[in-house]
Amino acid sequence: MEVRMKQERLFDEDVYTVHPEDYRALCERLAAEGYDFPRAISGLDMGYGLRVTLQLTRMKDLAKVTVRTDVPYEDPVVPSVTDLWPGVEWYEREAYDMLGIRFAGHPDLRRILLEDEWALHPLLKRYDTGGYPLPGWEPAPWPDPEPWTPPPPPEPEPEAEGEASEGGEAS
Amino acid sequence: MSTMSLEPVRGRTDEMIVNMGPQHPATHGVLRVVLGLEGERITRAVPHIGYLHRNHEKIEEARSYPQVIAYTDRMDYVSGTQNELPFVLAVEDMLGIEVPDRAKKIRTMFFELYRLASHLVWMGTAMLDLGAISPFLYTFWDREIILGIVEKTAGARMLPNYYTFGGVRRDVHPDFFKDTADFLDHMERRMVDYEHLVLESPVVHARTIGVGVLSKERAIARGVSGPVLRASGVAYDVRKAFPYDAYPDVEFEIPTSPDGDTYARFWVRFQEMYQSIRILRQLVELTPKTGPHKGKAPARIKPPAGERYRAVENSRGELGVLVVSDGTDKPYRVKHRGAAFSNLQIVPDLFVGAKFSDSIAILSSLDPVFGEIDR
Amino acid sequence: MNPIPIPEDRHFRPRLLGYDPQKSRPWLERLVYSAYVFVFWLIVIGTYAGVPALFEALGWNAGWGFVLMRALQVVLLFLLSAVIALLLILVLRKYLGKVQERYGPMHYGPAGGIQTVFDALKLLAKEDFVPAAADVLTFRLAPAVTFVASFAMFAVVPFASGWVLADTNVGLIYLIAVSTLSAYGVLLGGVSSGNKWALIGALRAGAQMVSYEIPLALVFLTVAVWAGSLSLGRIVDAQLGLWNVLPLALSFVLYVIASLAELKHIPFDFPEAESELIAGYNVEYSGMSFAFFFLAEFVELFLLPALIVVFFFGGWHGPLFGLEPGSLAAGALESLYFTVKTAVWVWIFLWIRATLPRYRDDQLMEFAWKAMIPLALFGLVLAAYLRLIWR
Amino acid sequence: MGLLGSDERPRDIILGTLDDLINMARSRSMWPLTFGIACCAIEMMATWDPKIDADRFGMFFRNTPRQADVMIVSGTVNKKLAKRLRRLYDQMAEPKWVISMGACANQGGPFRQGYSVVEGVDKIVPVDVYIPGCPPRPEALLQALLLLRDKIADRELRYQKPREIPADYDVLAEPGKDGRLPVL
Repeated sequence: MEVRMKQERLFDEDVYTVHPEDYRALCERLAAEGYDFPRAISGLDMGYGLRVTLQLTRMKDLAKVTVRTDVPYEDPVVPSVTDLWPGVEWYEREAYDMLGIRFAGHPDLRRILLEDEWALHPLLKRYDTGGYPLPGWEPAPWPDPEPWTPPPPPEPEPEAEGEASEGGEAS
Repeated sequence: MSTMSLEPVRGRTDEMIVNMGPQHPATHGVLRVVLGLEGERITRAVPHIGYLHRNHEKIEEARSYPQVIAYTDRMDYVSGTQNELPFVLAVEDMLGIEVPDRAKKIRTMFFELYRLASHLVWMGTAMLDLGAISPFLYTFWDREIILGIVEKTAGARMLPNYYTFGGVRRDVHPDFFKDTADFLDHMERRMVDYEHLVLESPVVHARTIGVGVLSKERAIARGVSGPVLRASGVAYDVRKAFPYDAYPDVEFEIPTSPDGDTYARFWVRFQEMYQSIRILRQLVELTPKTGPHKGKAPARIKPPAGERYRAVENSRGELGVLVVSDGTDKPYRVKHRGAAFSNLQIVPDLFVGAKFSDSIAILSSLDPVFGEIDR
Repeated sequence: MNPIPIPEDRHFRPRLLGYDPQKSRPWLERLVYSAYVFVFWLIVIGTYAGVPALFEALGWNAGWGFVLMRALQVVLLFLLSAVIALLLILVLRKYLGKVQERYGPMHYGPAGGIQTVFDALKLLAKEDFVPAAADVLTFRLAPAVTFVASFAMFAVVPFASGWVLADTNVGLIYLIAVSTLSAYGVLLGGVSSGNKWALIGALRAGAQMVSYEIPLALVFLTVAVWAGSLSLGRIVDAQLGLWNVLPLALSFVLYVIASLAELKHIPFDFPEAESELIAGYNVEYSGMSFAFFFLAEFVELFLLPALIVVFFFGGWHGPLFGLEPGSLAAGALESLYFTVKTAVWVWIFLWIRATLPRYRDDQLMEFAWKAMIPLALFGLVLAAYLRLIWR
Repeated sequence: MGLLGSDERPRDIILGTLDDLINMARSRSMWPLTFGIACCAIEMMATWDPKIDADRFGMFFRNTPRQADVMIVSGTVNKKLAKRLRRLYDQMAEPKWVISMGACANQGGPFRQGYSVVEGVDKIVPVDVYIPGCPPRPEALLQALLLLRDKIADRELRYQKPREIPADYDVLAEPGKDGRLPVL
C-alpha cells in the first residue's frame, strides 16, 4: 500500500511525518521491517493540533525511527498500535490522559495517572500549570500541508556513530 | 482480559478481590495492584499508578532549561544524577556544546556511583520483600558511603543537581578519587558477603528460580529495558548501543542471562554491580586529576527550534527524554521515557498464574521507582 | 533541644570502615541483661520452691490451701511470662542491631534496658480498636485464646527436678492439645477481623498448623517411645546418661524445623509475613489486643526452645557439685542449667530470624507432607528398633 | 492527648503523675507507619540505617496503621493519593501524630504550582512537626522525631492540638472545573 509521508533524517534517526489515515499502514510496514522495540509514544500539543510521536528501535541492527502524525483538536483520533507493539499500551493511555488523544482500537483506554473522574487533559497548551484555562487562548491555524514525497525504499541503516559531531552540525 | 478494570464476577465465590497498595510494604512506593486471588493463586491483576503524579512534564514547560535539570533529579530519586543526563545530552546536541573529556569522565563516574547506590537499594528492599531484614541494613550502610562521596563534591546527597550543559557544575572535591578508590576496595569485599546472602541462599533459590519467567520476544515487544530485558537474554544496553559520555573509553561487558526468571534478574543486577566497579576502577585511573570540568556553554540556553531524543542506560533501563524546543529559553515540551514505566507494564503478564508470594518477589525484581513512573 | 546524639563512630570516614557495634558500654548491657535473667531466675525459684515452702510452713498444703498455692504459682508464672516477653523483645532488638551493624535500643534506661517497658505501657494506653466489619466477640476473644494456649504450656514444663506445676503422665498429649489451641486463636483473630489480609493470614496459619502438628506429634511420639513415658519429668530423667539428641538426631532436626513453623518464625512466618500480608492475622489489632498476640509470640519463643531442651538436651541435668538432689540449692542450680540451655536455643532461633529470608507457603506445606512426615515416621521406627536392641 | 482519651490535663496528683508516665512511654515508643511516598521515603529508610539508627530511640516501623503511632508523610501528596492518606490517618488508633517531611509535604515544594499536587499535607491531616529540605537529611528526620518526643513528653505542649482540619475534601477537587479560578 502506498503511504503518503515525509521522510527526514534528524541526528541518528529517521523521522517519518505521516497523515493519520496512513499512520496505521506505516506502522504495519515498520513492524514488518523488524522494528520490534517500542521506546515511547509521546503526545504533543502543537498549538494548531495534537501530535503523536512514536519511537521505535530495531534490536537487530539498532536502527531508530520516529513516526509523527498530527490530528486536529476537534477530533483527535489515532489508530492504536498496541497489537503491533504491546509495550505502547501504557504510553497510549498516558497520551490520552494528558492530552485527550483517543487511540481507536486500544484494549483498555482509560486514564492512567489522573483519577478517572477528571475532565482535564492537563498537557494541553490552553491550560496553565495549575490546570486552569488560560484566558483568550485560541488554537493557531493549521499549517499549510507540505507536498508529500513518495516513500523511499527502506534500506538498512548503519550503526549509530559519534553523535557529538552530528550534534555540532545541527547548531 | 487481564488489563480491564477488576469487577467481581457475579456468582463467583471462589475469587477474592484484594487491593494491594498504595500503602503496602512491598510495593516500593505507591503502586496499587488490584488482585483477583483464588486461594493463593493470582487469577487477575490490574496495576493502578498515578499516586505520585507530580505533573513534571507540565511544570517543566514553564521552567527555563537549567531549572528543568533540578526537576529531572526528582524522577528516579534512587539514582540521583542519572536522570539529569539525557536531558543535558539532548540540549547539548541541540546547541552543539562541546563537553571536555574530563567532564565526560566525571559525569560517568557519578553515573556509575549512583548505579551502585541504586542497585544497593534494590538489593536491600528486594531481600526485605523476601523476608530477610539484615541485607537491607548492610546495603544502606554502603549506600551512605556513596552518598558521602557525592555530597563532598556536589553538596547534596540524593538529588545533587550536579550535571549542567557542557559538563558538571563544579570541580570534584580533592578527595574524590581517593574516596572512590577506597570505597571500591570496600565494595569488592562486601560483594562477597552479598553473594553469600542473596545469590547463594537456598531460600532465595526456592523463591525465585523459575518464577515470573519473561520470554525474550515478550520482553522486547513490551518495551522492557535494562536488567529486566537483559535477564531475558537480550544484550541491549544503551551504554554500548548508543554510547555517550566516557563509555567508549572504558571496557565493560553486558551481562545477560537466558533464563528470564526472577533469579536471572537478581543475577544480572549483581553482575552489573561488578561491571560498575570495573568501570569505576578504570575511570579512577583514566580521569585527569586537573583540567576543565565544564565546556563553553551560552549564558542563556536557547536551543534552536527542533526536537531531540536522547537516552541513557540508568539503573532501570533506557531512560530517554524527548525535548521539543520552540527557540525560546523554556522547553516547549519535555517528554520522559521512564524505564520503570515500561518495565511495570509486564506486571499483569507475570502476575497472572503466579502465587501471591511470588508476586512480591516478581515486583521486587522489576525494581520500580514511582517518581519516574508517575512523573 | 539538645543536639542529636549520633555516636562518634557513625560519622562518615571512608578510611575507617571497620567499627565495633557494641563499643558503647558493653559492661552496662551485660549488667542489665544479667539483672533481667536474675529476676527471671528469682521468680522461677519463688514459684517452684518458695511458694510451696511457704504453704508448707503455714500448713496449708491440702484442700483449698493447695488450690490457693497453685493459683499463686500461676500468678507468678504470668509475671514470669511478662518478664520473658520484655526480655526477649529487648534481646531480639539488640541482637538484630548487633547482626545489622547498628546499636538497637540504647537511650532509654541503662543500655536501653527499659525500652520494652515503655512499649508495653504505651500499648496499654493505646486505643483498642474494633473494626466495624469485625465479629466483636470473636475478635476480642482471639488474643486471649492465643495467649492462654501459649501460657498453658507452662503447666508441664519442668524447670528442675520436681519443679513443675503438673507432672502428669499425659504431659505430651496435653502439650499437643494446648499447642494446637494457639492456632485457633490466630485463626479466629484473622477470620473475625473482617479484613482480607487477615483472612489470608489466618488461612495460611490454619494450613501451616495442620501440616506441622503431624510431624510434631510424631516426634513427640518418638521421644515417648524412647523414654517409655509421656511425662516430661520422666523423659528428662531418662536422659541422665545420654542426651536424646544423639540417638534421636533425625527426630531432633525435624523437631527444630517443626517448632520454627509452630512459632510462625522466619523462614516460616507466613501467617504474619510482614512484607506480603502487611501484618497478617493481626492486621486489625491495636493496643492491648495486639500486645497479647505479641506476648504470646514471645512466650512461645521461650517455651518451644525450652521443650527442645527438655526432649533432647537433658532438661535440667548438669553437674551438681555434690549438692543434695531435691534441695533448694540443687533446684536453683538445675533451673539455671535449664535456663542457660534454653537461652542458647533462643539465640539460635534469633540467629535464624536475623539471617534468612522467607520460604513460600506451599513449598513448606509440600515439605511437611512429602518429606517431614515420612522422615518422622522413619525416626519413630528407628527409635523403637534402637530401644529394642539397646535397652 | 491525655490519659485514656481525655483531652484535659488531669489536675489530680495521682492521675497527673500517671498521665506523665503514660505520655513518657508514648514519647519513647513511637512506631511510625511504613508509608513511603517519594524521594523522602528513601531518606526515611536511611534514618533507620546503621549510621543514624532511629531504632536506638525505640522506633521501628509497623506496616499496619492500627499499630502505628506516627505517620511520616515522606513526599509529594497529590490529589489522588490524598484521599488514601486521609483514610490511613483515620485508620490509625489514637493517640497519633503526623510528621510532614520535606518541602513537598510542607507546602507542595517545587511542584506547588501543579494541577494535581496538594499544597501541603496540613490541608488533609493535622501536622505536628514540619521538616524543611528537599529531601531532608536523615539527621533532620531524626531531629523531628526527637522534637515530637519532647512535645509528647511535655506537660503543656501535649495538650496544644494542631490546627483542626475541615472534613471536606475541597482542596482535592480537580482544578478548572466549573470555571473556578485559583484562589491565591
